[in-house]
Amino acid sequence: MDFALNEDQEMFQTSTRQYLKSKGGLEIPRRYMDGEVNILQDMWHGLAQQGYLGVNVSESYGGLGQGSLSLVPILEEMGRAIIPGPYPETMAVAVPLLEAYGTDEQKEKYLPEIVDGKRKLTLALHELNGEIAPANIQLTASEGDGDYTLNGTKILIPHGDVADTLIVPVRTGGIHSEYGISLLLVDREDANVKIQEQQSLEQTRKIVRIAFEETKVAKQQLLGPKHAGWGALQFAINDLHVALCSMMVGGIDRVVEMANEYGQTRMQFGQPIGRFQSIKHRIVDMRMDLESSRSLTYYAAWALENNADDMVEAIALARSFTSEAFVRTASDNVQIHGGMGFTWEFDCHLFLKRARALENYLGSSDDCLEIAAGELGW
Amino acid sequence: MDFALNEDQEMFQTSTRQYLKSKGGLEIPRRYMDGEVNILQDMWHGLAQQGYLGVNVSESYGGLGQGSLSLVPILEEMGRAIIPGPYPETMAVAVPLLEAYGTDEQKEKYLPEIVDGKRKLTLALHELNGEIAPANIQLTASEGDGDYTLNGTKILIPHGDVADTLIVPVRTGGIHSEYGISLLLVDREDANVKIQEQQSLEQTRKIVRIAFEETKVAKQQLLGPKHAGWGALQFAINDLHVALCSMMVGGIDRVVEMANEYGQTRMQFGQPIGRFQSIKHRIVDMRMDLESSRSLTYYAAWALENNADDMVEAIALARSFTSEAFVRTASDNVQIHGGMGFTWEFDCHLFLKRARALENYLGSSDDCLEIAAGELGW
Amino acid sequence: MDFSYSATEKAFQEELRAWLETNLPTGWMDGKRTLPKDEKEKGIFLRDWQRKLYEGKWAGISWPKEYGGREASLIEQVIYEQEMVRVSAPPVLNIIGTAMVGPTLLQIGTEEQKNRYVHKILNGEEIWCQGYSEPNAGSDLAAIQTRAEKKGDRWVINGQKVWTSYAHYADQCFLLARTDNSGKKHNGITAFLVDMNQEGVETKPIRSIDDNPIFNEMFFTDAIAYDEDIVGEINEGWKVSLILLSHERVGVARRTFAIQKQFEELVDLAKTLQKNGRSLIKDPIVRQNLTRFRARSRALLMNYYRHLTNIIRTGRPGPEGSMDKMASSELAKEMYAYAMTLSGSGNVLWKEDAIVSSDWQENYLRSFGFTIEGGTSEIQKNIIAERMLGLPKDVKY
Amino acid sequence: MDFSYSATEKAFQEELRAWLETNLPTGWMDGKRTLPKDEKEKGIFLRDWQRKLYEGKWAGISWPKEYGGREASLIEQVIYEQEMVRVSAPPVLNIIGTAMVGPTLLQIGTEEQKNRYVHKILNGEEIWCQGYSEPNAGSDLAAIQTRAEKKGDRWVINGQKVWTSYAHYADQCFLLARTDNSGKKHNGITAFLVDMNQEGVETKPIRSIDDNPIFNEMFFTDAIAYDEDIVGEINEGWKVSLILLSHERVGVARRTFAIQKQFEELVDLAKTLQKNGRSLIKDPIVRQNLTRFRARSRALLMNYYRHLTNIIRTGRPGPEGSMDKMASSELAKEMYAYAMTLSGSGNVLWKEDAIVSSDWQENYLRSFGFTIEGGTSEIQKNIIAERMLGLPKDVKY
Repeated sequence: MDFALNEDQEMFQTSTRQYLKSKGGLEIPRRYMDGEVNILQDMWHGLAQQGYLGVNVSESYGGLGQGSLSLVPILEEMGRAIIPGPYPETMAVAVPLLEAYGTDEQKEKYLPEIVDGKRKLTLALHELNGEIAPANIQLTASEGDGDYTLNGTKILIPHGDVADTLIVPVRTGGIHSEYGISLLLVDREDANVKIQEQQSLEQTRKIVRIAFEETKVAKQQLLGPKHAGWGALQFAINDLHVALCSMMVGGIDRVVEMANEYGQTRMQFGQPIGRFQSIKHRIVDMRMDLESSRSLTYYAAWALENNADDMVEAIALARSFTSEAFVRTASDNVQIHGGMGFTWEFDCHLFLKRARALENYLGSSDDCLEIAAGELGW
Repeated sequence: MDFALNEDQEMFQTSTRQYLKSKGGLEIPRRYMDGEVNILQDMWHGLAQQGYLGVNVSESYGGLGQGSLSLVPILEEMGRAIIPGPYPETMAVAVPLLEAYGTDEQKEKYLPEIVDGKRKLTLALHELNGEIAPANIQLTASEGDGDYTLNGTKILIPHGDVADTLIVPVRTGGIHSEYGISLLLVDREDANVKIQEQQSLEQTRKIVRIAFEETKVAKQQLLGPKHAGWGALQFAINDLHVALCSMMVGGIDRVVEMANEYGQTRMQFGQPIGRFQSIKHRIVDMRMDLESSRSLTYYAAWALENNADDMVEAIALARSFTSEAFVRTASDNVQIHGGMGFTWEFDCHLFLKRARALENYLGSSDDCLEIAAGELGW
Repeated sequence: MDFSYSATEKAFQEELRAWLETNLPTGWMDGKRTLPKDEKEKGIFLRDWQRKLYEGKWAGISWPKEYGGREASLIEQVIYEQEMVRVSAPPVLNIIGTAMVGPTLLQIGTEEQKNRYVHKILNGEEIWCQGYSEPNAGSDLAAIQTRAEKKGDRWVINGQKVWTSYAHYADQCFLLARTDNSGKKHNGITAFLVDMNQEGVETKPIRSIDDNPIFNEMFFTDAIAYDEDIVGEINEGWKVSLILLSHERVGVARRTFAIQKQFEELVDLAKTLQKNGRSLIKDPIVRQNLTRFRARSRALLMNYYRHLTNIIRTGRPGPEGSMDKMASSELAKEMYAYAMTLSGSGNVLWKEDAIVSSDWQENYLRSFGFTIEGGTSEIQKNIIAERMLGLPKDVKY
Repeated sequence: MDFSYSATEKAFQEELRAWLETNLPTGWMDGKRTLPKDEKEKGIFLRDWQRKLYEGKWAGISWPKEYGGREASLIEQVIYEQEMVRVSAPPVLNIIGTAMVGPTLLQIGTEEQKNRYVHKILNGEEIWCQGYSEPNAGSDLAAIQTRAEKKGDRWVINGQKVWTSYAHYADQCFLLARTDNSGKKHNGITAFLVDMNQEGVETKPIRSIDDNPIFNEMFFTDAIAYDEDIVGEINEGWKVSLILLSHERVGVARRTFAIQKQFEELVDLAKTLQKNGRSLIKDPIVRQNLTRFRARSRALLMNYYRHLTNIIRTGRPGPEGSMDKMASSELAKEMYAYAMTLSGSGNVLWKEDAIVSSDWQENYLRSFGFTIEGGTSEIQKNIIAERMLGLPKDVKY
């Protein structure tokens, strides 16, 4: 019985924190928001040098061959610093999908490039109203001799502007059913698509709309089973849920730290405001939220890595609790900071906006709770 | 625009409080719980002398001819003192039903006796699992020459031990449908029934089970339209909801007062505990609950008295909010009183138990919210 | 109890409605309600609206007739707020002047001050702001450090203010400054009327989390005022500020009616948004959350009516204002937050990309200010606890 | 991370399970789990159980082998609590003795104290209680006023204690009394071992809101103790009480496992109860409420495992115990409250008339004690804030 990160994982935590700090910490998202988009590319190279882009890639492709638990500390640190970029999508969607379903050619092409920081991937899932359901995959891929021709539009694609490859669920058959959905690897360098930024109040996480108009994609870019990509997608979504939880836990961690620091230093009525129980006890509640979010997330990551019987339930519960806890603590942090919390200058709002941007990504808290209820056989 | 009790109603409030205080206030339920059942009868006579049993009875039958608003202050005071007895059922079920649907004979027989305190009535609604639905009315009343023969069992009848007359929804037709339900006035003095107390953790509000076995009830005891008693019952339930809200508001009022007094006087760490914001702000939250419960209840009573378009919605919202607020404030009051709140000796538990006893009576908060949603056309 | 309006009140309501029909900016009634983005253009737009209000005698309805008001009753003031919320009227640019400074000067100002300022407040010729909070005096307002020192016939003012609405439009400032440091911090404060159009006054917009420059910092560097600019007595500014605040009571009405409207909009949002082809309003959990909001927003309205009745009966506003303020700001915040949650995966899209209307996102961010400005919810709870419930102050000084 | 037990731990678990199968009171495993109603009979029943535990070496598993223990590891202690919750084992009558007083005496007691008391604790020959709280010293425990005065070779004890569990069964009391009034209130307290079977000690049951006499008042009127009954140093009793408390760490395990079981029972209740012919577990709102409880109860368990890992790694219990205590007591209370709400119109029926089981009603009322006894939730929050987060103490003395 041991429920903690192991030494290697703890080392990841320390070194990621140091690396991100060396890059400016919260200055990274600040500069990114202010238009300095290069900082993302720069940071990405650094991540590759540190080995963070190969953590869960097989050793035969140059990675460390670790499981989802090893991503936890790295993602927490990224969450603490509101790091932009498709790290979760690359590591927790693309890598698991390629490892599980990729052809040898695909693995050889993509995995080393991921490890080396040469290729970022993201997921282009949403269409129409943004709901996640088989019927909402309407982007068609008509099969030709050597390629598919894609027509349709994907929206809400995180960091689709900088991603080198998109993982795109398309419809190769059926109309509304789960059957007929396939996953394609669409390389930006080969594909003719129109990218348009969608304006988001979370400016450290760009989201884009991509229009496919008679876009050709070679047949060997099919990832996983034809027509049965929906199942593979769910597989990846479990990984991504856990990755998002870890990022959110990192965000909560920092938010609690900020509130606590402010509570100890901000003076009003001749007292540090953390002496007043309305502030003091609220910070405790926030700390409790952190504790529970982290525990549920650790367990979900463990369950994922070990393919535990209760994996789906554990992930759903962690996701629901953590999404809500991040919104709650980030909101309380604004209130505790008073007027200062309402300013652009203070960092409180960065966390609040990130919390909202992740809140419903890949499903709402209500959705997750219902998934858990189903898993419990209710 | 004037949203307050009028002078007469304020007078009711003052005089009821004085009267109940003269009878011992919270000693009334205490003594009743300890087996001194007579105190209820004694108090009832007093209520009659004060005119409180005729408030909403027509003047032609000896009452004051007031509407539901005039009951509000009296019921609030009863709620403040956790008064036992079927006052809400008598005044807010029996009187409105008799006034609206009673035959002249019925009115002449019952109303003056109600006013004089000679007859207490209650509602014997529940059967089976305690749900309120037409299908759950299974007590049969077979029509004979001059009477009905009743077979079946009613449960959860408040103060059925002391009620002189029961208003009993029975099945005169149909099987599960709304059609076929009729209301009967069953006088205890004429009817052969078996009464058995049901043990309740709320010992100031006795509830009983009554078994009807070939019980004969004369035909003229039919109250309202034959087979269409379900609609008449809903009519009465609106009245009873408002009456219960008022009693609960009274309970909340006293609970907030208790918490406030304790917060100002109980010393720990050399301070009155009400100086600590965890206590202080919680008492404010309780006070807010009181304010909103009272406002919603006043409005519901006004809507009832004036048959306003939004009456059903107003009543449902008031009931839901107030039921929850009473449980919440009564629970917080225990916590604020600490160890003392956990003792039988302190009065905190009386309110907590009353809050739970009323919480789901005639429908849960969830039920009420769904009724409101329906009324809003959603 | 009586929820109806008298014939006079109804006539008042109809007159206002008719006036609004004719005088609201073009297209406003049909829903074209965007203010100019550019702060300067916005200022011109709002000054125009202020002047129209003035010309229609709708700028300061509670004011004495001799000063351009209508001497409206409390109920009429409430009706006014209700109607303004109903049509989502543009904000009143000189609200600080018309709602607070003007009435305060009429109550305790000198004859000179009345002659000099009052008329120009109502016609919008001079826009006002309020110089209260400072970086180290937020919740603890009495801790202000901005100093006014008498030098010859001049008061020389130095210090910094924050969270000042309208400062970038303002010609005049109702300023609290410290004139004596020797006693308790609630003493030694004086209220000044300060000309904003002088060299010693600088304003700087504060960039807020919704990226709107609605608040400002103000820097006073040897700014000048004179004896005749003092309101009330020297060192009695704390009392003056309470008098000023007592004129803010109808602001609660505006917020209360706004909440009712916000709720209806939230319901519309839930009707518009779909999940699995079904309107969200049909989802049992959404229905329940919305009916809970409904109960709370109705409770706010009914609480307000009860408090209003009490004010009318007793003639005095009580600490109930703090209850209404706290409850309405918390509820508004929660409802905007719920709109974000309901909006699913596109909840953060805004501006032209908003899935329904960017108002939701903007109001959501803006709502974080509601429970902070004008006294945080924590401060309101202390006020309720101490003034209404008699609970002890939480720290002894 | 590793959620499995080692071979030794598994063997321990199996040994315990086998022993419980054989030794639990007749019918207990099949669900006949009622304790005698009569307090005296209950005492006899529980003493029998205590003796059985002792004979099986299951009464104080963490104790040294020479004193009848097993020197069980922390994980084994956790397994023990888990198994005891699993079978809903009868309460350990001498829990104060075996879990706290015994280990404390072994740690800091004199040789004479060890010889005199320790063996009789484990075999249940002498039942212990703990004399801490007083009417005016609840949350503020250091404010105790019960006095012990030295007269000749005797300490004469006068005062009143409240909220003492097991006092009516107890032979010995671990008592905190004031021996010096001159300094700060945390000083001047001394810990005594007091014989309950003497004239100067009276106990009186407290009638609690669930009408169970589980707590007592204790009155000391010239009760006697001697120098050799002092634990630790004179006037150092506050420190001793903290040492005693540090032995309570596995109590958290019991509560944490109990919550998991309580949750399962709540689910069963929701499956059993029906509305409109449908099980409540199928109601979307009920499902959501239950999954939220599920997340919180799982979080509690996982928090506990993390804290436990931390204790094993560092060898020291931290203030995390306060987090676990607060969160589990609050959650337990909320879940019992929800059971009441779910139970509909018959929610208050109890004893033989309970619609499902009277346990729900009794536990609901009992649960109001959870967030009060052993330090209220408010006190726990202060401990977490001050010891874990470094936030300031809220009142300066």
